[in-house]
Amino acid sequence: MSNVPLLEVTNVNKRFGGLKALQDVNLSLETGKLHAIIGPNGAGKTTLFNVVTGTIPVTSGRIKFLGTDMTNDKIHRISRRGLARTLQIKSVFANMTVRENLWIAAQSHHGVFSPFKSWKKCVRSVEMADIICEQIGLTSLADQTASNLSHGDIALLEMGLALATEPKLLLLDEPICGMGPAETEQTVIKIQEISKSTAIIIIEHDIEVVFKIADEITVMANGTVLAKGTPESIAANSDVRNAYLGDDDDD
Amino acid sequence: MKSRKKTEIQEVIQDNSRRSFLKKTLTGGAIASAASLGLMRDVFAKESGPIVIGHHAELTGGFSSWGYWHDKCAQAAVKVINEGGGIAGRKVVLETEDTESNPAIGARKLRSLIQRRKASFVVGSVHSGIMLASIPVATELKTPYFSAGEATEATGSKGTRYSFRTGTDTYALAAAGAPWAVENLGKNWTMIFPDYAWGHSHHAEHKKLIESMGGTVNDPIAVPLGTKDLVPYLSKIPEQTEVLFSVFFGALSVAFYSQSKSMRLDEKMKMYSVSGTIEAIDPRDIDGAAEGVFFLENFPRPLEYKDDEYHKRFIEMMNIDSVHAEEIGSDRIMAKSHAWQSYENFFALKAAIEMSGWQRDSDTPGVIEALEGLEMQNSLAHPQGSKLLRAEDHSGMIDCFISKVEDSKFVVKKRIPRDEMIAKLPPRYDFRKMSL
Amino acid sequence: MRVTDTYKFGSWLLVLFTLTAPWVLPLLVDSFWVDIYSEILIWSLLAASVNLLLGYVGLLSFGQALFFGFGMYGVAIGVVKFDLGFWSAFIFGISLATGMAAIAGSLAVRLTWHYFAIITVVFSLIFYFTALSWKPITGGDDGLPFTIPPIISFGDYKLTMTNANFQYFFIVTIVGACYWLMYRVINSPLGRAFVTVRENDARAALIGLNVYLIRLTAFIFAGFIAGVAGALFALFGRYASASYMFYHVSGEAVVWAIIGGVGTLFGPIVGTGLMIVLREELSSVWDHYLLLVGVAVILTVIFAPRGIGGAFKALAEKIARQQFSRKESGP
Amino acid sequence: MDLVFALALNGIVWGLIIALIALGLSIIFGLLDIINIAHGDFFMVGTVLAWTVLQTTGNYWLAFLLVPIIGFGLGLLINHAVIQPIKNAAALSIVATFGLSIILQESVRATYGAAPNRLVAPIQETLLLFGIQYEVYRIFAAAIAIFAICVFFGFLHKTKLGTWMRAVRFDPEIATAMGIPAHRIYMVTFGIGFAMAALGGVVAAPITTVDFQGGIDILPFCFMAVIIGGLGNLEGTVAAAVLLAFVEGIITSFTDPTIARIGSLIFMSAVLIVRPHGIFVGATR
Amino acid sequence: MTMIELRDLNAHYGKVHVLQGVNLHVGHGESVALLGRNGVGKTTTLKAIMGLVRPTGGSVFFDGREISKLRPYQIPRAGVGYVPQGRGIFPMLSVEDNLFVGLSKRPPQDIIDYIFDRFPRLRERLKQSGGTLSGGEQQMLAIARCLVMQPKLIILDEPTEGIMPILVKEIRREIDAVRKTGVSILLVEQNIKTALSLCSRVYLMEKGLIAHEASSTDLEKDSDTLHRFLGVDV
Repeated sequence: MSNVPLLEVTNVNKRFGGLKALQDVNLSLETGKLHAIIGPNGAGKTTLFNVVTGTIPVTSGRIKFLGTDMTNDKIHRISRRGLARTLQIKSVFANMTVRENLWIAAQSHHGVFSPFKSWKKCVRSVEMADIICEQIGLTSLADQTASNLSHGDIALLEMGLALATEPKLLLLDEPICGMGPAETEQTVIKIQEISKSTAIIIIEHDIEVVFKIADEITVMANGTVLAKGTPESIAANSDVRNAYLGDDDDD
Repeated sequence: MKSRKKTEIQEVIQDNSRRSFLKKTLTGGAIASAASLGLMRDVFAKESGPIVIGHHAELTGGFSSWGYWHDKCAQAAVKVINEGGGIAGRKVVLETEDTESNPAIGARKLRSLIQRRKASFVVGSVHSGIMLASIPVATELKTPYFSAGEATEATGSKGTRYSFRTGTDTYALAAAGAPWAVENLGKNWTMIFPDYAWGHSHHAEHKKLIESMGGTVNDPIAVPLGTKDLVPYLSKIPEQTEVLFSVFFGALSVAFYSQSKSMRLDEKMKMYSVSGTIEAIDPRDIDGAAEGVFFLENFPRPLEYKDDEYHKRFIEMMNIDSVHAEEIGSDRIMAKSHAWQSYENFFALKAAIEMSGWQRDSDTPGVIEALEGLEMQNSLAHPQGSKLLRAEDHSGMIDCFISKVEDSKFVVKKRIPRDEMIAKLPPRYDFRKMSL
Repeated sequence: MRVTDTYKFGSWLLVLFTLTAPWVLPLLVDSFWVDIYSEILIWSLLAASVNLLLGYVGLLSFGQALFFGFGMYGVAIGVVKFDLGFWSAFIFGISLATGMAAIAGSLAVRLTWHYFAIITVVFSLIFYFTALSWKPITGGDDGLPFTIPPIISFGDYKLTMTNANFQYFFIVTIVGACYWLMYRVINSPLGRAFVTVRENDARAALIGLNVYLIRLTAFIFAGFIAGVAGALFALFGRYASASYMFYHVSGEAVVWAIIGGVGTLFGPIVGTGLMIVLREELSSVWDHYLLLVGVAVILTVIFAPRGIGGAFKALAEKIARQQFSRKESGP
Repeated sequence: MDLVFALALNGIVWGLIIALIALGLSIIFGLLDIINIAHGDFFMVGTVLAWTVLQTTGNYWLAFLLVPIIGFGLGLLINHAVIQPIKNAAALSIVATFGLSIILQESVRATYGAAPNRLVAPIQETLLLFGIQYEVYRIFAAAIAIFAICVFFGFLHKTKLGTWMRAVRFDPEIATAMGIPAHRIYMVTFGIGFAMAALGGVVAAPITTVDFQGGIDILPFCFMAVIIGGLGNLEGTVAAAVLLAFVEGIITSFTDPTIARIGSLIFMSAVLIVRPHGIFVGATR
Repeated sequence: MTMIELRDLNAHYGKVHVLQGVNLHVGHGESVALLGRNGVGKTTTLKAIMGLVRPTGGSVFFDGREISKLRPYQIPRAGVGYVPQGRGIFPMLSVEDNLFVGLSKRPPQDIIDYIFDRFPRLRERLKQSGGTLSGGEQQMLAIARCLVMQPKLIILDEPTEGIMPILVKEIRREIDAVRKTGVSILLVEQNIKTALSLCSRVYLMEKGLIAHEASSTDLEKDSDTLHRFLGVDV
């Protein structure tokens, strides 16, 4: 098992009309590590997440998850293989309560086509929802409608939705975007906790956080992988400094 | 299949007669078991109060220009009857429901007339589709229903013992007009008509007759009801056509005449039609588009071709002029060939009710038996003329007229007396075989 | 009174009224209103089918009349052309509608938003025109009247819908069964999945829900409910007609559903009831009552897009919350 | 063979009139994101207004001028009363315009009456074309439709207001930030949409009937043109309308017109499923 | 007197309170940068100034006038120029139409001449449609489109985002040139270098509030603060 890479992206290209969003991206990520992807806006980070989760089809290339080819699989199939993600623009099921949100996420992998059973009797998912609620710290708000939550709580619920599907790999797209320092700190702790049991790939702008928590960092720019390595090696890479931290030596 | 249906009907009817027997013998008990004060009130009301007759009319929708006259006729009839002491001494109350010229709504409104407005008899719709949708309802609710639509099925394959028609159907119209038209207008016919029962019925009946007389009938042209533009249909009329037989109504009819005129079809062929096509339309209004067209009518438009006291009084009642049948003070033209039925049918009912000694709804079978074979004499009650409501197929035997539009006036070219009609069209059904 | 109590009380009142209507209504108004109430119940199913799609999976169908029409024609054609008995014709009509929903749905639910609304109209128009021109089978513009076969017959004894009370309770039973079915489905995992898809289809797919299949299931279920309504209405009116397949009928159903309140189980009954009673009462008083209907529709959309049911629900919840918070802050 | 030509020609004439009406539908959708179920009734109101102008003034030509102006005014009014309030709930636009459709039909029925009328064309001459006598007015009607369509496209591309309409259609927020009064553009657009349908009514009134239900049959055809041409693609709408009517005309020459209509509808659903942005996508965008 | 002043500006997206009382000002001829992480409300602040997001509280004064009471389209006409994020070029309009889209009539010739002198490439492509321009050219067009309206203040939302590094310099130069003509500038940037080099003063935003204010020179040295609010090392 250990010699099979968790996620293997081979020569993936994605074009939007004339725009090359991803160019020959190759990535091989091992299990048991917290990976981070960084890069400037428009580098193709979110596009990479999108093709990996099947939200958009690749133009060419292959994507393997735990050794199985899942290039251009249907989104829900990929999810059921154990790949969950959060979205940069937080989106939860606004008119459902927190508990219902988590319940459906848990139930979605156990089948929803049982039209005559009361949903409250699907004990396994009900319990799962409670566990996740506790884990993300929203138990006190469990019966609130999601649309009544604060920005930070929605971000937490978003992560809860992904967790409730019991993923093998969790893709987090800017999970602390828009949070204050206190919230950020809590969330980062949570992410670290989760990473003990679940593999995580995180896209984050906050370099400090990334360097603090990541075991391995991939830097992307202009649709290509610029560098990959330990935080230390990345910090020392001058290409990375140029591409990401701004053209240092203008004027 | 046919036989099974018949036995079903018989069984339903037996079931009913058992019930009426019960009612007669155990009146008190039966009423008590109805357990409803409302029901009891109804039963008594019918025995002494006014007689409710429903009118199922096209007040709105595509047939509203006809419905206006049917309504006016019905009101005039009830007025005349009530001024003359009512029916069997009981006042007549007229209840009207608008069918909106829509079969689906019409069937619903008939239920409303009978069940809500408590009509014991219904004088019905001139719309063939509504009529056909209504007959099963009227039969189920055991209420005599007079229709005025021309589709032959109402007194034919889809007729029942409860449906009557004093006017002509397509069968009668074909028998009345086709022989003369084949002889005088030409032998090669093309028929164009709207795609619903009325049109198809005309086509079927005429085709049979014309072919039996050695004529040729080309492929028919059925125009969908919502059609806006007739050019695609008119351009399909074969060149060799000698007689163009059309059946339309209302706006489509005007469209047909103006369009065919502008396409100069009238120069190539003779145009022949039935009264329905020109009902409620004034030839003066359509810029001569109807000039030279032959029409088969039930009732001549000008007074002069049936110049008697009753016709004159009827015209006065309707407040129309004696040449164009135009309402005085408005520009409405009376739908004269059909609307008279909504007047005369009340008198037919009056005669039958009085003959049978009808008291309440359970006596209705007597009225039906009285209506079967009812003879009506030319009178104020029957200004269209003497007629017979034939016992077998419940259809009216009346005089017909062939007119030609000359100078925007209707000129009668030929009168077909009802005796001739009776001889030419033997009954094809006998509803008396259905028990009541 | 708590929210659930209000609901329970309202539901019981509705059930009680429904069961006693044939005796209560003639005392209050007249016996024809029993028929009107039957009609309301039948039409409410069509509105409920719109509600299932709009209120629970978030798809605005403007073509539910198609399945209503199929249910209707199934019964009429079954009786007239195939000489079927009551039950076989009824089941034939419903199966036809459900089958059609499966075919139409497999194509239609690929689309969402405006496109979905348009394609449902287009599908219903295709069959509307087909029904109009396919005269030998459908009766074209005249429709297809038929004589109702008996429901049960033991030799001489026949039970038919010509018996007014029997007809009423037959309709109540079938409509009631449909609502029970909808209740069960809505409260099942499948029903939760419907709502999830309505709330956010992209997210629903990401947590592993097969959005297409869920939408298709909802569509077929809604088609089935509309088909039952159509089959019942054919039996009730002893008549089938293409005019019931026109998009105006679908539009009316959408209006009833919206005025009643989408996303609530009984909203459609309230909306349908209100609009039909309005029609019955106003149409005889004022010829142009439809003007009021039009205005009511627009006002509802502008001011109460969640309809009467939604407004009631919001109000009940608000009251409940206030009481709750008062309790919280109490000594 | 002559019949095919005659009906194809007749199809093109209708196609151009439909194109004019459908263009109104298309700009309303493109700019306001509103599926206007009442658009057929806008057309119907046009026919009724044309009839009214003829009755009161005795001059039909006046209708070509007056009716679009009245239509524009009605459009502004409706936009203010119905469309603006639901702008944030576009999903319900179908329902609101359905209500509007009921109101328009019923108002016309209440004032003008339920009985259909037939107008006599202001040009009575006919031409012998492909073996049938063809009305000159129809040729004239097609010419008017072409003229109006050209004027509209000229307006859209050559005037400031037209540029603003295109800008707002692309992105109302940025347009506003550039100083374009988007809400007025919406208003004007809706007015123009109504005016075009009403002008279509004036043009078509003499070759069809004037009836309060006259818009019901026109609407599906307009939608077909808009969908097949691509929602919001104006040039596509015109092309699709003419093409469809032309093909329907040809099909009608050898089979039932209802079958031609069903054929078009099936084609339209195929377009919706396979190419939801219309068959001319790429022409403008 | 200030060119623009935001007093306790509040805004909501639905129930989410995005701006929770923003206070900032830009003086006459001053250029100010608004920095912060993704999602803290920078773009919303700009949109609230432009009236594209309806403030739920507080007010915006521009040149002594309360523009938060104006209709949104009147704000640019009052002299606030806006270069939106992603440039906001109308792709199907010609470059010329794009350039003059905000004006009801053509501006005086000297302005046109000035614009074309500054952006000669636009003159060459006047009849081309806006969508055919490269990202950098579109940015030039967006700035030029703003300048033809002769604004007193220009608001730029991430003008160098997603632009090739070579062109970034050019854009920076153009903004600097605009600044030197005396027009006030309010700049939102991700690229701290750009922001610090163009602006004299910087606001740091966090969670819908202005959390810190400093001069560019001070901030450049204050790596702690930069770290805290932006999470960047410079």
